[in-house]
Amino acid sequence: QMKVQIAVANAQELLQRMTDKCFRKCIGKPGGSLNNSEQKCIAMCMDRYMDAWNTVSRAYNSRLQRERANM
Amino acid sequence: QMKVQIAVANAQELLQRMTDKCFRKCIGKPGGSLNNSEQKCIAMCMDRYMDAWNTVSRAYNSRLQRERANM
Amino acid sequence: QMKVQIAVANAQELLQRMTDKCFRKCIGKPGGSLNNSEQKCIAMCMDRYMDAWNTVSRAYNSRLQRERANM
Amino acid sequence: PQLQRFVEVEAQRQRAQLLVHHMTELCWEKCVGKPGPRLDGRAEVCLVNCVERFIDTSQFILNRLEQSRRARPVLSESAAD
Amino acid sequence: PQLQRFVEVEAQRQRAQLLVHHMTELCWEKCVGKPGPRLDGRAEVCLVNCVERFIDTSQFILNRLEQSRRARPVLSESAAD
Amino acid sequence: PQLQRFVEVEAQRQRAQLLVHHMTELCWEKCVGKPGPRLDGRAEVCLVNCVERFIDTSQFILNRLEQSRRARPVLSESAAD
Repeated sequence: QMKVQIAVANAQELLQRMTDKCFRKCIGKPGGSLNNSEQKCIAMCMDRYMDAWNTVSRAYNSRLQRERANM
Repeated sequence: QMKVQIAVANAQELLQRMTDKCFRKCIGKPGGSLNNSEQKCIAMCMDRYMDAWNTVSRAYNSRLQRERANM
Repeated sequence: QMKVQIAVANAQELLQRMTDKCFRKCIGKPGGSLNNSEQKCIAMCMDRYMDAWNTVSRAYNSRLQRERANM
Repeated sequence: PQLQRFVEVEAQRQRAQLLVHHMTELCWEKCVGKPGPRLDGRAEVCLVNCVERFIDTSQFILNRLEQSRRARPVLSESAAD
Repeated sequence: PQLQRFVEVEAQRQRAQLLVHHMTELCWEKCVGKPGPRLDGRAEVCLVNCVERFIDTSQFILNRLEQSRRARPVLSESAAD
Repeated sequence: PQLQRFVEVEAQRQRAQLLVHHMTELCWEKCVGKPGPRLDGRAEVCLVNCVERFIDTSQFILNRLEQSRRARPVLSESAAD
């Protein structure tokens, strides 16, 4: 149950940071609605942010494993 | 009592963020004292920051209510 | 024991913030290794950051003492 | 159960307040330049739009994530083993 | 009561340390440009002034808030219902 | 003791995840400009190098601190009284 809580906390953390980054990147001056080009930008931004998160996770884990192998 | 603690935490959070924002905005190179124009700037900055906080709170609450009405 | 925990937390906080600041300052585009000039930059940056932390600590403590004396 | 309900409601309230603080900072940066003697109408409109668009963005991301998760699980594993 | 006092003192100490970390970051950005072989005198003076002005700002805001609160309550209600 | 071990492992895992989130933000800012239809190869390499160099930096700082601490204690006292 604690594991589930941590997984949820991790997903929420990712969501919050991603929302913040993509809002800053895609919404210049906030208008009366989320227009089409803003939506496209957010969609791309979140896909790239998750790519980046995956790449970083993999790089971090492979580094951890290399260091453990060297110990 | 828990409610009071949360209200205090909320006021402290507002204070901290406001102090940080207004210090960054109003004090360029920190001198030997808080001069007159810096004090005026901080006074205006804090009033505007609280205005902004109130506007954001109202906008958030009205959005919440609209969404609840739509459910 | 609680005091030790807090001292450790304090050192970790300093380390984390210092690592972040010096990485941002010294590594422009991350390359295939930490080159010599980057290492020199990090070494100077961490010394200066700790100087700054010490100066800020002293200034804060002397202010505290002045205020207590005035009460 | 009544105490638990109370704790949950208060936790939710606290998350909402942190969100309000976060949006205030973010929208203050986007909408308020040099603080003047009063918040002008343009900044006021910008702040309200900023809150609305931030929540829109948040919901847009959640919905899109939900759709792609239905197709294939994305946030399946934790970052560090 | 002695334990409680100890916990309070330690909590206060921890808040003070976080404030020192926060001011170090803020004043580092304001006062230290390219880190050199030593902290020059100008940066040192700037750091001390930065701490003093930050605390002044914080007290100025608190005092002004206290005055206006005496006239009319400002931080009366919580942000989210 | 088994529960304690479990709690420690989970706390460690959580710290690792926060570090991954932190590095994602930092390296995203350094390596990804305008988000395009896919992460190009250059950004991918930059992200991997960014993680490696960040950990290098962190270890470099820790080692150097350890050396100077052997000579003279640096982080001896707490910041506030």
